[in-house]
Amino acid sequence: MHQFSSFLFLGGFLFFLSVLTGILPLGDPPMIIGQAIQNHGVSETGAANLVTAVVLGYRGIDTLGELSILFAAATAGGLVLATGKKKTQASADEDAGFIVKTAAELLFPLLVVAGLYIVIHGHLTPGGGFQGGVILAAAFFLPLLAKPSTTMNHNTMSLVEGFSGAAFIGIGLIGLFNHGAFLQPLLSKGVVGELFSAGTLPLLYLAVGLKVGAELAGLLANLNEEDDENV
Amino acid sequence: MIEWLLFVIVMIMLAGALMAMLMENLLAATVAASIVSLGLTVIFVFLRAPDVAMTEAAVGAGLSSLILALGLKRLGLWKLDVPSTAVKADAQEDGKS
Amino acid sequence: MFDIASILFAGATGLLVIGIGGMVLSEHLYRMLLALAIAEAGANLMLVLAGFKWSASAPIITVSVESIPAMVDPVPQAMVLTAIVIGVGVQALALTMIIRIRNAYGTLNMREVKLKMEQEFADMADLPIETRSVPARNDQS
Amino acid sequence: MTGINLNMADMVVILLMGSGLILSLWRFLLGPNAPDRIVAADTLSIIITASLVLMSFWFDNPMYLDVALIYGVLAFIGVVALARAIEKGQS
Repeated sequence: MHQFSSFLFLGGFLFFLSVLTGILPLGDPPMIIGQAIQNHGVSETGAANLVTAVVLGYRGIDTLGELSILFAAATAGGLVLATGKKKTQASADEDAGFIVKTAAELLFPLLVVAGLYIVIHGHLTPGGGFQGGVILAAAFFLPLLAKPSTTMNHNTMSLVEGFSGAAFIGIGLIGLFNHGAFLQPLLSKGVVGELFSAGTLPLLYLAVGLKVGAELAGLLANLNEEDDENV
Repeated sequence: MIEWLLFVIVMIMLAGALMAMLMENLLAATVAASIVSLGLTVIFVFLRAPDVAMTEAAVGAGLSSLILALGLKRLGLWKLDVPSTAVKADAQEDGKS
Repeated sequence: MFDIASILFAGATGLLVIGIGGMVLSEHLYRMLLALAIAEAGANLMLVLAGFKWSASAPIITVSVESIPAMVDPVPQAMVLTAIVIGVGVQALALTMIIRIRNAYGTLNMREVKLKMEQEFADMADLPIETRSVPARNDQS
Repeated sequence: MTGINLNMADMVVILLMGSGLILSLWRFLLGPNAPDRIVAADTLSIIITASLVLMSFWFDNPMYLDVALIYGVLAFIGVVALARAIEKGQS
């Protein structure tokens, strides 16, 4: 009975989707708000990347909500998963082979540089705080993957995370007190296409990148720990 | 001509999704789920969305499979279906499974 | 023979249906997590397709500010960027819950977990388990 | 219709790449055990990286090369994590 109702639901869902794809405006010119952003987005925010202009300029407070969702997930993971137990020599996995260890040592500086490049050029080229933050998290987790006996410094991680989150809200509050709106752009827009342009958007993306990187690296390190029981 | 390449990639995505649902071995199912985001990256690049493609490449191909692999290791579900020292012995068994 | 739009729409629809079907029909909690990831991928693809435009360029200014070429819609792309990042947060949170469930109950099958949970609640409330008003499922699977 | 003009060399490249994708998919679908499937997925991701670079060439836009860079690096890390999980399973 359960299976029958499931298949009935799936059939109805498929019908709904096939009707929906018939009326989706594929190939049409953009919607009215997309057209408005294309016409005025560059001159209003100063960012060459219009997706960055939407994410941080027009919908900055949504990005703050997104950051708080990630923070809640990482904090819950840390509360549930962290056992606080140091890995003994017997329970730890053995080190990886020569190839993975050498690749980890060689890739670490390259990954940090690539992540910072993606974060800082978020308003000029594709990329931004979230993507660069993921790369930074992977870079700081890679030594743990190659040598499981090393540990990660959780205090520094939470310090970086707290300071960058406070920086995001601080920039927003300065805009609120000076210009009357939360996350109102502060600095001059500069020349479109240069590195120091688009007002405060690069600073906001730098804060987002550091926060996401620290959170996700802490989450991965917590997942990598051993259980206390039944393993 | 380019639609044939997209057709092959969509087929790879659908096959990966089906295999992720149908395979017994959970490690292989995780790999199959990462194949879906692999095809999705190419389609996002074709749809002129380089930001979304980069997010999908970083999150879907890198971080998601990292999280799922570490979770599998911690759940104790990493068991391989076949011990790799006895691959030749169960070549006959594969027919019935 | 092939239209590119129909290929891509078929792919998005197939991913959504496979993912939601896997979530509804599966009994293993980890496989339900994988199905959630797949359904999310299909939904993201459909959202990006809604803002696509033939022979337009990416929404990034490269040449000059004065002559802006035809671009695809940047609003669905920003929404999908948010959705992907939140999706991995949800995935990590669900994985921690699964790990706790396995530590507490020792199994990952959905029905066994549900039976053990009801047993535990009944023990806590000092009720016999038959008096709880849960309708008995009589399917075989 | 797609805004991309292909010449003969591009078609040859598409043919080779598509056949490589199909062969890797074949091994992925048939592979008797999990390590075979992981190696097939790694091969798929390498071919996909090449196709990202090719699309950057078609669109005549070097911005798309960043996507290929990030994809190549992070797919390596994902495969290494899966391989470590297998290592733990065997010891």
